[in-house]
Amino acid sequence: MKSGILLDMKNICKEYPGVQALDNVPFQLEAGEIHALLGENGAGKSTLIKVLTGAESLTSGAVFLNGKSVRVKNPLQAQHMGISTVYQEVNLCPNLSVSENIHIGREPRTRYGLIDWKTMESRSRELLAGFDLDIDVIRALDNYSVAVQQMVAIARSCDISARILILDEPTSSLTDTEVDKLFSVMRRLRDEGMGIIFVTHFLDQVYQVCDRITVLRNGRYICTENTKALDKVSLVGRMIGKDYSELSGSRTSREETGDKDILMDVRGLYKSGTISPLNLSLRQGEILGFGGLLGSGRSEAARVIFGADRPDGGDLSLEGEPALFKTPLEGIRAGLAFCPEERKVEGIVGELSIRDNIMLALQAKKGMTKPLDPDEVDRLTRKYIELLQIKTPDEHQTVKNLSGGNQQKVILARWLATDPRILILDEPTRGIDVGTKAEIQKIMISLADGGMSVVFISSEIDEMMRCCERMVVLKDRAVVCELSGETLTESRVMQSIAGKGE
Amino acid sequence: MKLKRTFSEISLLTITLALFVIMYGAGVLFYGFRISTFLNLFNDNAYLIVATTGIFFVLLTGGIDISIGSVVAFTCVFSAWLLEKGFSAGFVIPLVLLIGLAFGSLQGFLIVKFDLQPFIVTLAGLFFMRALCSVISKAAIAIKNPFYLKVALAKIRFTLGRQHPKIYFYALFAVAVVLGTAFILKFTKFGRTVYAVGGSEQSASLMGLPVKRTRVMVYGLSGFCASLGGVIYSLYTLAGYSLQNVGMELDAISSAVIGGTLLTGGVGSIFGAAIGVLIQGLIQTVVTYQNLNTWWTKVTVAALLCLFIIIQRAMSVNGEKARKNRLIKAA
Amino acid sequence: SSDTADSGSDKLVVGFAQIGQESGWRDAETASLQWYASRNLDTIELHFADAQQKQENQIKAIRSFIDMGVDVIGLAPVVETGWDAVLMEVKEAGIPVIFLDREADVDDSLYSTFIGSDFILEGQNAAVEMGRLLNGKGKIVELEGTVGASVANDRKAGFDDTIASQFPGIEILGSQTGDFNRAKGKEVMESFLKTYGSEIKGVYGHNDDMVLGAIEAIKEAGLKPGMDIVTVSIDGVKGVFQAMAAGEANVTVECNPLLAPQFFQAAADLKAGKTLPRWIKSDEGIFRAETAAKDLPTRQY
Amino acid sequence: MEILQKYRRARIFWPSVIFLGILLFNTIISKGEFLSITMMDGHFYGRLVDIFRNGSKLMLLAMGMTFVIASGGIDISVGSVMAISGAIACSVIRGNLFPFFQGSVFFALVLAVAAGALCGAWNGFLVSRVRIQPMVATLILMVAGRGIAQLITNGKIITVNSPSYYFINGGYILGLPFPLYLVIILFAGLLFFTKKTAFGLFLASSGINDKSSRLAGIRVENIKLLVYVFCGAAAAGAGLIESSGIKGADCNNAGLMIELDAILSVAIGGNLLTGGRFSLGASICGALIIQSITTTIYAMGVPPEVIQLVKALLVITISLIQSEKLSIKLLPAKAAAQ
Ligand SMILES: Nc1ncnc2c1ncn2[C@@H]1O[C@H](COP(=O)(O)OP(=O)(O)OP(=O)(O)O)[C@@H](O)[C@H]1O
Ligand SMILES: Nc1ncnc2c1ncn2[C@@H]1O[C@H](COP(=O)(O)OP(=O)(O)OP(=O)(O)O)[C@@H](O)[C@H]1O
Ligand SMILES: [Mg+2]
Ligand SMILES: [Mg+2]
Repeated sequence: MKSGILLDMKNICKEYPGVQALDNVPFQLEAGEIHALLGENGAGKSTLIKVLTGAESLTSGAVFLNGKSVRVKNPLQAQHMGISTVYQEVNLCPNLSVSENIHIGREPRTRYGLIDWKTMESRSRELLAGFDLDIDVIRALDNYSVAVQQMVAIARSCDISARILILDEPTSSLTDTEVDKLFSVMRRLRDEGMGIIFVTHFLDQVYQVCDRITVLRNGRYICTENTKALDKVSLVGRMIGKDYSELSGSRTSREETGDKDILMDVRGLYKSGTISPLNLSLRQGEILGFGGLLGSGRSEAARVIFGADRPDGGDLSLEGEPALFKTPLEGIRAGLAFCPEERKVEGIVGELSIRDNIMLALQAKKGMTKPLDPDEVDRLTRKYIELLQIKTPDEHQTVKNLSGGNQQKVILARWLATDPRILILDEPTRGIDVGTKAEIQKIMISLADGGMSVVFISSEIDEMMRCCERMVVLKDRAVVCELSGETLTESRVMQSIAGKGE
Repeated sequence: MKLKRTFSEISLLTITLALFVIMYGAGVLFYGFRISTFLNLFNDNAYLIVATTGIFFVLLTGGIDISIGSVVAFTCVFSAWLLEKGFSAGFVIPLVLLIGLAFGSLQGFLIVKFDLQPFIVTLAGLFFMRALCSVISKAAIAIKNPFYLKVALAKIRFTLGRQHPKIYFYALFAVAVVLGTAFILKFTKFGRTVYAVGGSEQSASLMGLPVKRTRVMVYGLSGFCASLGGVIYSLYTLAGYSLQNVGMELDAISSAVIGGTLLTGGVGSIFGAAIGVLIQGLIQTVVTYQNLNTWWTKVTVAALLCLFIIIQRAMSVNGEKARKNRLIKAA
Repeated sequence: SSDTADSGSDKLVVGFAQIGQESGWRDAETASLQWYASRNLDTIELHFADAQQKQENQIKAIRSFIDMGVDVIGLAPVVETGWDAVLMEVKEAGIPVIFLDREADVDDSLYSTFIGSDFILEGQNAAVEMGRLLNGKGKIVELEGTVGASVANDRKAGFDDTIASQFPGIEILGSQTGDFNRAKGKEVMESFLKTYGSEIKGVYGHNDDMVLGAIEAIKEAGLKPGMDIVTVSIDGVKGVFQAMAAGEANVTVECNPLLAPQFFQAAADLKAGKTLPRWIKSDEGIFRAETAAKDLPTRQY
Repeated sequence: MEILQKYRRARIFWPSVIFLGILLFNTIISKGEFLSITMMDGHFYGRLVDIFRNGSKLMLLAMGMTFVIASGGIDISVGSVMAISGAIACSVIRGNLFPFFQGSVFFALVLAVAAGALCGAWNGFLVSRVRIQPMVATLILMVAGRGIAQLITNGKIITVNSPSYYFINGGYILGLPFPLYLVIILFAGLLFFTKKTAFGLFLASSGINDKSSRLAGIRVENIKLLVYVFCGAAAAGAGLIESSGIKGADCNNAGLMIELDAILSVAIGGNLLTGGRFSLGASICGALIIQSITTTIYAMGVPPEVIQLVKALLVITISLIQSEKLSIKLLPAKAAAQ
């Protein structure tokens, strides 16, 4: 590990109207290190990165690259200076093919200076093979799931021969195996002398790969430490600004569920091409997990139950009454709530305020002609901003200006506000910081204790194990088994996913 | 394997082409269309093909340019006026092309630099150019320049039995413009950036693509192609008239859309757009052959347009479903 | 079932490329042609194309007519210029061409005859009428047709020149486009009235429709059209006769759209190989308020 | 003071300032004559009255168009719908259509507005159910509409003779032109409707992100259908005003190219053409700006051929004035203070 300061940022300030996103923040990156940038949602991590890559202009401060003072005006320039970035939200072009997304801006050329599609495609295939991703690279990107898109974005920036690689929450929708793959690539690049900035909310990952840690809080610099010198508890303490020992809420305190009433019963529900006939039941006040690999059909199952996708056939009953939802509204009116996984596309309404975003589903549930009482909405909004610790100057801020994690919280708030009987959460904790994540888990458990039934989908097995009392495992768009009580262990889940469970 | 590009590009194009062929076939069966009917589609629509090519770039980026009809008119009027004043064609043609390019770029600059809405800026452009036309001359000016006359009448003539179909040089030129555009879009960095900007402007900029410059350039190209279309139009009619080509932008936009371009940007094929022009020409021809009461003309044109768009839409939705099913089965 | 013209038959097959549906006047002309053809189905086959005000559409239609092999092509050109290439193709195909109501600026060899009126003359007649109504003295305003349209240019030139040379006592206060339609004519007249008030003694409109709009504006301003402000317009549509009968308009210079009989006669002659005069003038007149009540029942459009 | 601050930040601020600016400009160059309003036959008479009366069509259209644009769409068929509504109303009054209702202005109006709503429903159906791109979907009716209107009137300009029909455009109540009341009533109604229901929120939400909105339980299709229906009905209303003004139906020219002005009104009002949040008042101001420009041009006696030149320059100037980027550059202090 050869060290030498690659990047030195001094007194970085960034001000948005009404928000001091960064306040005198310093940051140093050495060659050949993986440097974790940590902090709560809205701490200013993404902003620091955007300022560095020229995606946003800084209000004041100085940036030194290799000891030379630079002023980065736009991402293109940043690329020329050897900075390659994966931004927090997938920022690729959905209409272009996978291989183009990897190469655009630096396409291989033929002798005559024209784009060499053949080489581009074969190089893409090779590159993705390095990440164990075998997909058709000439298909448009929007054919693939978020996870695949995220891998493509990572592959793109790792392929750019740069001095500095920035990864802003690249692992939020990846499974463990994919994360491992990514880490081995990161280690290789580090050993080649690259400096890597890594943003994540998974602290275990930080301890797996990172050499140093810088913590931000509320737009301020807190500390920079060697990973070895900082244990998890004190790290979290630095991040949230107070002592924090209770990291894991767990379901152990919850009693067995066998004798609860069945609230929802799904029999043979299917949608051709999306999900094979589905049989499952949901009990009153339980947390039911959907387990499975990427693309196993968990989201699809949830969508069909909720009515987001119209089922082709099958039966669904609520408290014994037949009820099949053809539109989301029917689902909502029957007391369902569904928090979708792609927040940018299906969750937030970017240009509306936080307040409007939160009240949207509740208003729809009540009906268009019966507007909610503004005071009531104010009360609800404040309640959820506080409960979920949404970081914002006020509730009139437009949602697209929030940090990624905070956007996720707003959507969660939207659904909690409808006071549902059944809450379906598809990756609700994606991109949410540790503190709040535990908080959300607690909320979930307490809601279940209060009689709400929750369907929970997450890529993090731990999280599922911690919260769920039953789990339905899906594989190839069909339920393969159901685990509960004694049988619900991580190894059993893995076995059924692998297909050896029965 | 090699042939399957993204669905929207290839399949929509195939659908469009198939519909064109079916419609033309029906024309041959029911109305006795000849070879010349086919070639005339090119002869009569050359200028529109070229102008559509220009606006196509803008549409790909998700913008819109409604000034092109006026730019075409201005080009014709201004060149006719200059030629009447005795300037040579060698001076006039480059000049008007340059003006088109500069005007388009100026519009693009205003849109990008001040973050103005393309519709408003190009609407102002539409008014502006149309006004310049009538300031230059309210009456139509004929072009008598020998070079123009020669080029305008230059054509290739075939003899097939008793038929003598012909294709004018400028029609061939329009075809060349389409091929050139296809080439630019497919094989140059600029072309790919245009698609990327249409797919997601924000992503394109974060990926380090020159988004602003590209956006200005597409408007410049649109202006340029419009004036090129204007030159062709002035060859086509050998005149300039301040009221010509009113509403042409709608023809161009709808051609592009019929050819499968998404107005939200990022998706579309130039061949589709060009076929879209031919389809609209074909609709007109059919209407002429069908010999309708004049009040039915518009209704029929619209009905055919509607039918076409709905068929295309239905086919692409089905295609999309089938494709998803295939993908899932394969997985 | 083939609609294609069969040039071997003894029917007179005519292709007509109409400008479009820009005004009531033109609609009357279209109706006249179609009505005439439908009354003579056994001798006439009319292929009618509506160009929607676009020259390129007319050119396309003419090319289709050539493909169909019609006997005679009729054309009411949108613009004067730009017909050489396509008419050359028509000539090569051996089809005679008749210009209807508007002429095109092409070589004499490219068409056989022109049937229609003289717009400059119409303007001149209107000026004479205006001079007569105002006794050669007074201030007037002018409602122009669509900017750049050749009809408007001619009607303006004929009128303005005659006023300048023959009626030095008449002053044109303002001249503004009313786009040949009523709503615009009304709006522009309102504005004139605000600016010049009762100074205005007369209004000249390049067509009747604009003046009909102007009459509304005059009434709303509390003045009496036809008395306080005299009107002269061109075309002779039914509406203006009603207004004249009611004493609200004064004169209309006819521009006859019912050209079908003359047109088909000429077409038949051309098919038979006859030579026609280069200009067949349409039958027209000048109509004044005094006789309007009597003329009204005879107006068809 | 606080109200002033709030107003300053509202979308309607710039459009209304510009509108007043144009009025002021006119007043100065006409030495006050522009603002003069006299009493004539018991009603007000003057250019200002003209602006409001002649602008009423555009204001109606602008309201409909605002909704459509907020939903992420566009409607270029409004001019044709105006032609259809005028044609229907006049034909009904004349007894050419539904002879049973001959002479009944009431039924004529009802039928005309219903026809406009039907046209809108067709557009809305294509956009929301068949999912055709709005510009193309409405292009169909734009092309067909005038043909349909002509089929109704048999291609003639139909004149009607009915004082109660004339009242729609030419009538006065309390000295003010009747169409102005139509605009005010509709505007107040819509304001009430958007304030008293969650329609505005649902509309903006659907226009910004229809997938999210659908998942949140908004019936996006219905909202879209509704706005097109409303836009069609508003266009029909505008068509009636125009037709009443000329005492007849002129299918060829009614509302010709007016769709551009309607869209421009919405845009000059500062609403985004890409959809989302909207302000009806701002669009109405936009319509008034356009109408007052027209009136100014006539008043100044600008030669016809340069009218469009003036219009073009004004449009660009106005949008530059409203451009945030420019104001940030020129007035950094103010932008920061915001
Ligand atoms: N365009 C903007 N306008 C206004 N405020 C903004 C804008 N972008 C970010 N902010 C604010 O800046 C702060 C820092 O946001 P940032 O995205 O950097 O957080 P983060 O640390 O990346 O959080 P997360 O973990 O949730 O991604 C937040 O309070 C956010 O609301
Ligand atoms: N490898 C792949 N190739 C092509 N399409 C894929 C692939 N993986 C997933 N998809 C598509 O992406 C869509 C969404 O898949 P997604 O991964 O979200 O499914 P999931 O079971 O909900 O998984 P997760 O639990 O991670 O959300 C599906 O329609 C699927 O067809
Ligand atoms: Mg972030
Ligand atoms: Mg999923």
